[in-house]
Amino acid sequence: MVYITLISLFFGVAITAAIVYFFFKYRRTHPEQLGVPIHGDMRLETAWIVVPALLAMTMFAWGAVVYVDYRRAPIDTLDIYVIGKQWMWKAQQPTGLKEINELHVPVGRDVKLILASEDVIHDFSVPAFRVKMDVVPGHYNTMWFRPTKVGRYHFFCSQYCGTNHSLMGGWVTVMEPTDYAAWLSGASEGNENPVLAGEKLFADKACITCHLSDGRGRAPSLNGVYGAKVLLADGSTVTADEGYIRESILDPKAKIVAGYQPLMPSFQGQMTEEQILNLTAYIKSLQSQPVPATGSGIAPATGKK
Amino acid sequence: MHRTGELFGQYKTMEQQRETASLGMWVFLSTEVLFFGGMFMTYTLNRSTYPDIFSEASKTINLWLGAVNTIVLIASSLTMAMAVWSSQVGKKKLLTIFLVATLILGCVFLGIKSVEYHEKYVEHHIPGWNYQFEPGADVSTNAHTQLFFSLYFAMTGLHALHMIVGAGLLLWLIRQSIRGRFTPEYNTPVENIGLYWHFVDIVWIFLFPLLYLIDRH
Amino acid sequence: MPREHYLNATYGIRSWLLTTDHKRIAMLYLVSVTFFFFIGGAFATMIRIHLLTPTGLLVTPETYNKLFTMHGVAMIFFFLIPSIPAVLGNFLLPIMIGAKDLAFPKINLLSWYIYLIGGGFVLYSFSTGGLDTGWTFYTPLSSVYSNSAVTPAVIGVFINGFSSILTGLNFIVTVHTMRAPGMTWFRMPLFVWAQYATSIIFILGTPVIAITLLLAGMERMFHLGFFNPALGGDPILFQHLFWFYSHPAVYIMILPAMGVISEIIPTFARKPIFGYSFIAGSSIAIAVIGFFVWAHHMFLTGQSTYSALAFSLLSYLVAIPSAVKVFNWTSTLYKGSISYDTPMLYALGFIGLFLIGGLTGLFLACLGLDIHIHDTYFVVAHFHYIMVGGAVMGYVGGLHFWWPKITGKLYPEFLARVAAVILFIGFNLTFFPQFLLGYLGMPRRYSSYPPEFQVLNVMSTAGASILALGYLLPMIYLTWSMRYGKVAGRNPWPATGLEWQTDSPPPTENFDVTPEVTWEPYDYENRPDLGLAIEGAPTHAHGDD
Amino acid sequence: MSEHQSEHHIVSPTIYFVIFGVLMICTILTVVAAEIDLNQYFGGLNIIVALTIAVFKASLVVLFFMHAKYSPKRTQMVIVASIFWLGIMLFMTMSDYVSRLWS
Repeated sequence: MVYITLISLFFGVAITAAIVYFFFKYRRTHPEQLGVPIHGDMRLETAWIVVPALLAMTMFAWGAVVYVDYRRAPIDTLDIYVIGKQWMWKAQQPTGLKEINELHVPVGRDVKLILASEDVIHDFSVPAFRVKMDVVPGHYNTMWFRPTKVGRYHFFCSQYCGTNHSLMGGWVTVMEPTDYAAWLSGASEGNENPVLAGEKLFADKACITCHLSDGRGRAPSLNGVYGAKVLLADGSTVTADEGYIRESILDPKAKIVAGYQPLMPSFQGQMTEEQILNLTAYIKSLQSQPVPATGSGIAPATGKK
Repeated sequence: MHRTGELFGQYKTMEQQRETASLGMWVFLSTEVLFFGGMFMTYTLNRSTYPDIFSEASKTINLWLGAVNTIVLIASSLTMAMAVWSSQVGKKKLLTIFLVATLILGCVFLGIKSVEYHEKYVEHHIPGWNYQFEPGADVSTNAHTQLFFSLYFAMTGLHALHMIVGAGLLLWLIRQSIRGRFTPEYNTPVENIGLYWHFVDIVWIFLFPLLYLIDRH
Repeated sequence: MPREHYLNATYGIRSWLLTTDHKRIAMLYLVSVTFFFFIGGAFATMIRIHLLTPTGLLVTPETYNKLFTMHGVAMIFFFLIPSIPAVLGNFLLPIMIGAKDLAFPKINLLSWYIYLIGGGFVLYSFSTGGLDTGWTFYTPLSSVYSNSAVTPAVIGVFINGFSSILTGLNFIVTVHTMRAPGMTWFRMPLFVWAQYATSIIFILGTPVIAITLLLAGMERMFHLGFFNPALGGDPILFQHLFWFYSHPAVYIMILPAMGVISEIIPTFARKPIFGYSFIAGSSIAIAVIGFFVWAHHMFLTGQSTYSALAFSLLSYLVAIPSAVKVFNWTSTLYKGSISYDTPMLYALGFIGLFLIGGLTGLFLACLGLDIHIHDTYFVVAHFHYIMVGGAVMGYVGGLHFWWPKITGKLYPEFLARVAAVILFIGFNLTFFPQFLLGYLGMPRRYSSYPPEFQVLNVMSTAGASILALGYLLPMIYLTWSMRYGKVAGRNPWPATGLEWQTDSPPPTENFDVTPEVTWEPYDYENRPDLGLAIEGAPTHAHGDD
Repeated sequence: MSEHQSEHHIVSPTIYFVIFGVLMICTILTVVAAEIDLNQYFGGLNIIVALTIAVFKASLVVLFFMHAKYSPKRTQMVIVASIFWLGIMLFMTMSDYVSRLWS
């Protein structure tokens, strides 16, 4: 940042100074006067193609490092779901605690936000943390940050989303970890636990009739599937992350698990983003359950990476 | 428009006038490439997202009508090329005959196309209008096959629109040709409308495999 | 008996509305783009007044959204894109290469009518409910959720696209086939090179936005799903297609302005331009590389990291040819014979503002920084520096430069210089604070904002009032000068281009006899016909080397 | 440059009919190829074959029916440019979607 500013300032000031200097130094002194005919200089042209190009590459490299780091979240993060809809933000803490236009996070911990939209494109932006990410309907985007200072900071919707775009914001509250824990337990009462809600949905939507946990159902057992590699009918594998689970609920035919028929109906239009999150939370909670020997979609651990 | 193929004021020679018109037509066609290109881009992405659904949906359109239409359109390109040749060598009667043949083939193409559209109408395959892929199809199958048919209608519809414009131009050419306007020295309109007609043919050459022939087996 | 020229050759409304003379069509465009400039300007004024207070002073959020959307649509599609090409380009391009007219005069007139029809649809949209999607028409907001008059606006912009395409087609063909004897490619004025590069973008970019908006419009009208995720489509695809045109469209706006500057600087420094072939080549380079950078508008949409890296790298590459131009213009000043005429003031103002606009572009192209400043006022300030500081300064400067040729009259020089300085100061006061606002995190397109941003917003609005005055002045004195201005003569500056060899205003056929070009561009040294000091005389005040 | 290309090439009808014949054969070929499951040999072979045939057919039309083979250089440049720009759009956009699956 400082680097780019300095280089820009240098060129900005140098060229402006040159223009101003030439402007007065070489002003026309009598009306018939001509300028000195200089047509060009190959060495100069080469220099001012090559030097800016090299400088630009260093800027690019710096920005690239920051960006790649930003796009790749660390492993052990505190995952919070954020849903944007016209014109409010809903956040859901790992315990299921829900907030509207507020977001509480502990200081010094890597926080990953998993962003979903119910309608149009939004953008979750926290200027004080120097982070933002578009919230695109139809798939999840993620962003992460590590708050370093306790306090309250603005967040905004930064992608124009309709009438009350400018009101779609709120506050991030960064708390000491102990305060955060206390806040979570204090405020949690009366809130639905997403795992329990997901478990209920799993039964209500009749998922349970096919996805038997022992692997003998018409659909693969979901025990331990989250985060694992799943073997698909076309021979490829895919990591079962939030995005995969979401897609499998809304468009089950997109990726068929090897050995199974495309029987599952689509739940497109029948579940809100929030319900999908609850189901996902439930499926995540099955991560620690025993995986049946057969009837699981998980790819066998071969020699491949 | 040109009456007798006179030289317009802004040009110095007939040769310059002819070359200018030809270059103008080619530049226009390059615009058309990118115009259709946007649709091909949309098609490419959606097909790569839903390969199986696209294949399934593609199987419901009538391959034989499409194949016959391909042959009809290529034949019309041949007659158009022959028309250009007739004008170049000064065979005025032949020119008219080939132009009429091209027009007839173009109309046959549009006729077959409308039969196809009618089939789609009967099958409830017109997007946004009582759409139903097949009885009992679930939400996502309906949505994604509808994407295919949206593209099918957008692409073939835009192509058909170009055909209709081309047919109009041909009508004008035929009128001028009957009046004996075109000579080996002056046949720019025949050549340029010929270029346009061939371009429309090329678009179809791509549409046919992309829409009708997705993993037919 | 006054001499016959293109303005007085025939009279009556029909002789204008059915004209095929490129100069008259340029005048028709001048009137119509000025009309849209003032519509867009009125919206801008309301926006700035509204933002005086944190809660918004003037209108509801809904109306505010319509204001900035309509400001964008009017300014970009109906003023900036046609301004220099369709007014100055139309007027000058044939004269500069020694032709009697463009290659296809009737198509030229047709493109003006298409522009009017497109403009009509857009005005209809503005007046029946307005448009609140942002000029970017992002789906699914535009195709599903917006309740405003999106459909006519989309149709209007779609239609207007063909006006651009036909203008570009005409220019490309004209440059290829209509040059006068002796007018080789490397004797062409740099303005013509810039128009040629712009036309490449018109031809190969505009059809893509046309089809994209057509698809989005159909999506809205028939509830299709191309870009609607609820129906399986992909909203990011819309952005790809949209920016495939709309990023190069930025070069449509700035390239012609660069061409204008490349004409003005050698004229008022009275020496050949430094690095002619590099300036010409960089125009083409910008037009081509400009097509490889579009997804830098989409770094935070969830696009793949690899793809973001590629687009960032390419975005830095496109900065190089722009830098080359700036270096060459600056070097042209060295040991020149510089006068302080109005067009020169605009040209130098252009370089200064374009420099800031361009350098801040480096910030935005930087992936890591873009995370913070994307979609903030930093972006707003950046592109106004390019489009207003760059393109509009170039356009107004060019109007002054060629005004004597277009009308045959001189404008009041002192007033014009004052106006140029006012514009420069007003512009900086308006938009420089916005860089700071953006860096502090104020998102764009906000009708209300946290109170801590108020001071900078008030400063910006104050600057805008000066800027508005700066635009009214030229409007008034230029109109005044058409009737009362001093007679200009063929070559008042004097400049070297072919357009200065013919009468002011030029005759309908541009030249009485087709000129034959035997000299190199901007070659003051070998042009005794200009009546300036020549060999032997005390030529150069700064000595020879 | 424009002044030098006054020679106007006339293609003989024989060539037109030969090209037409080849186009017909290609059309039949592409239909037949679509009916065979080529994907079992190589993923996506069906579409590769279909598009290769389409590109071949289109090239024949451009080169012979549209006389591009006998046209001035700048006409050929216009053709190449339009294909190149189409390529930019398809390639750069798809590279985003394809590389999303890497990481």
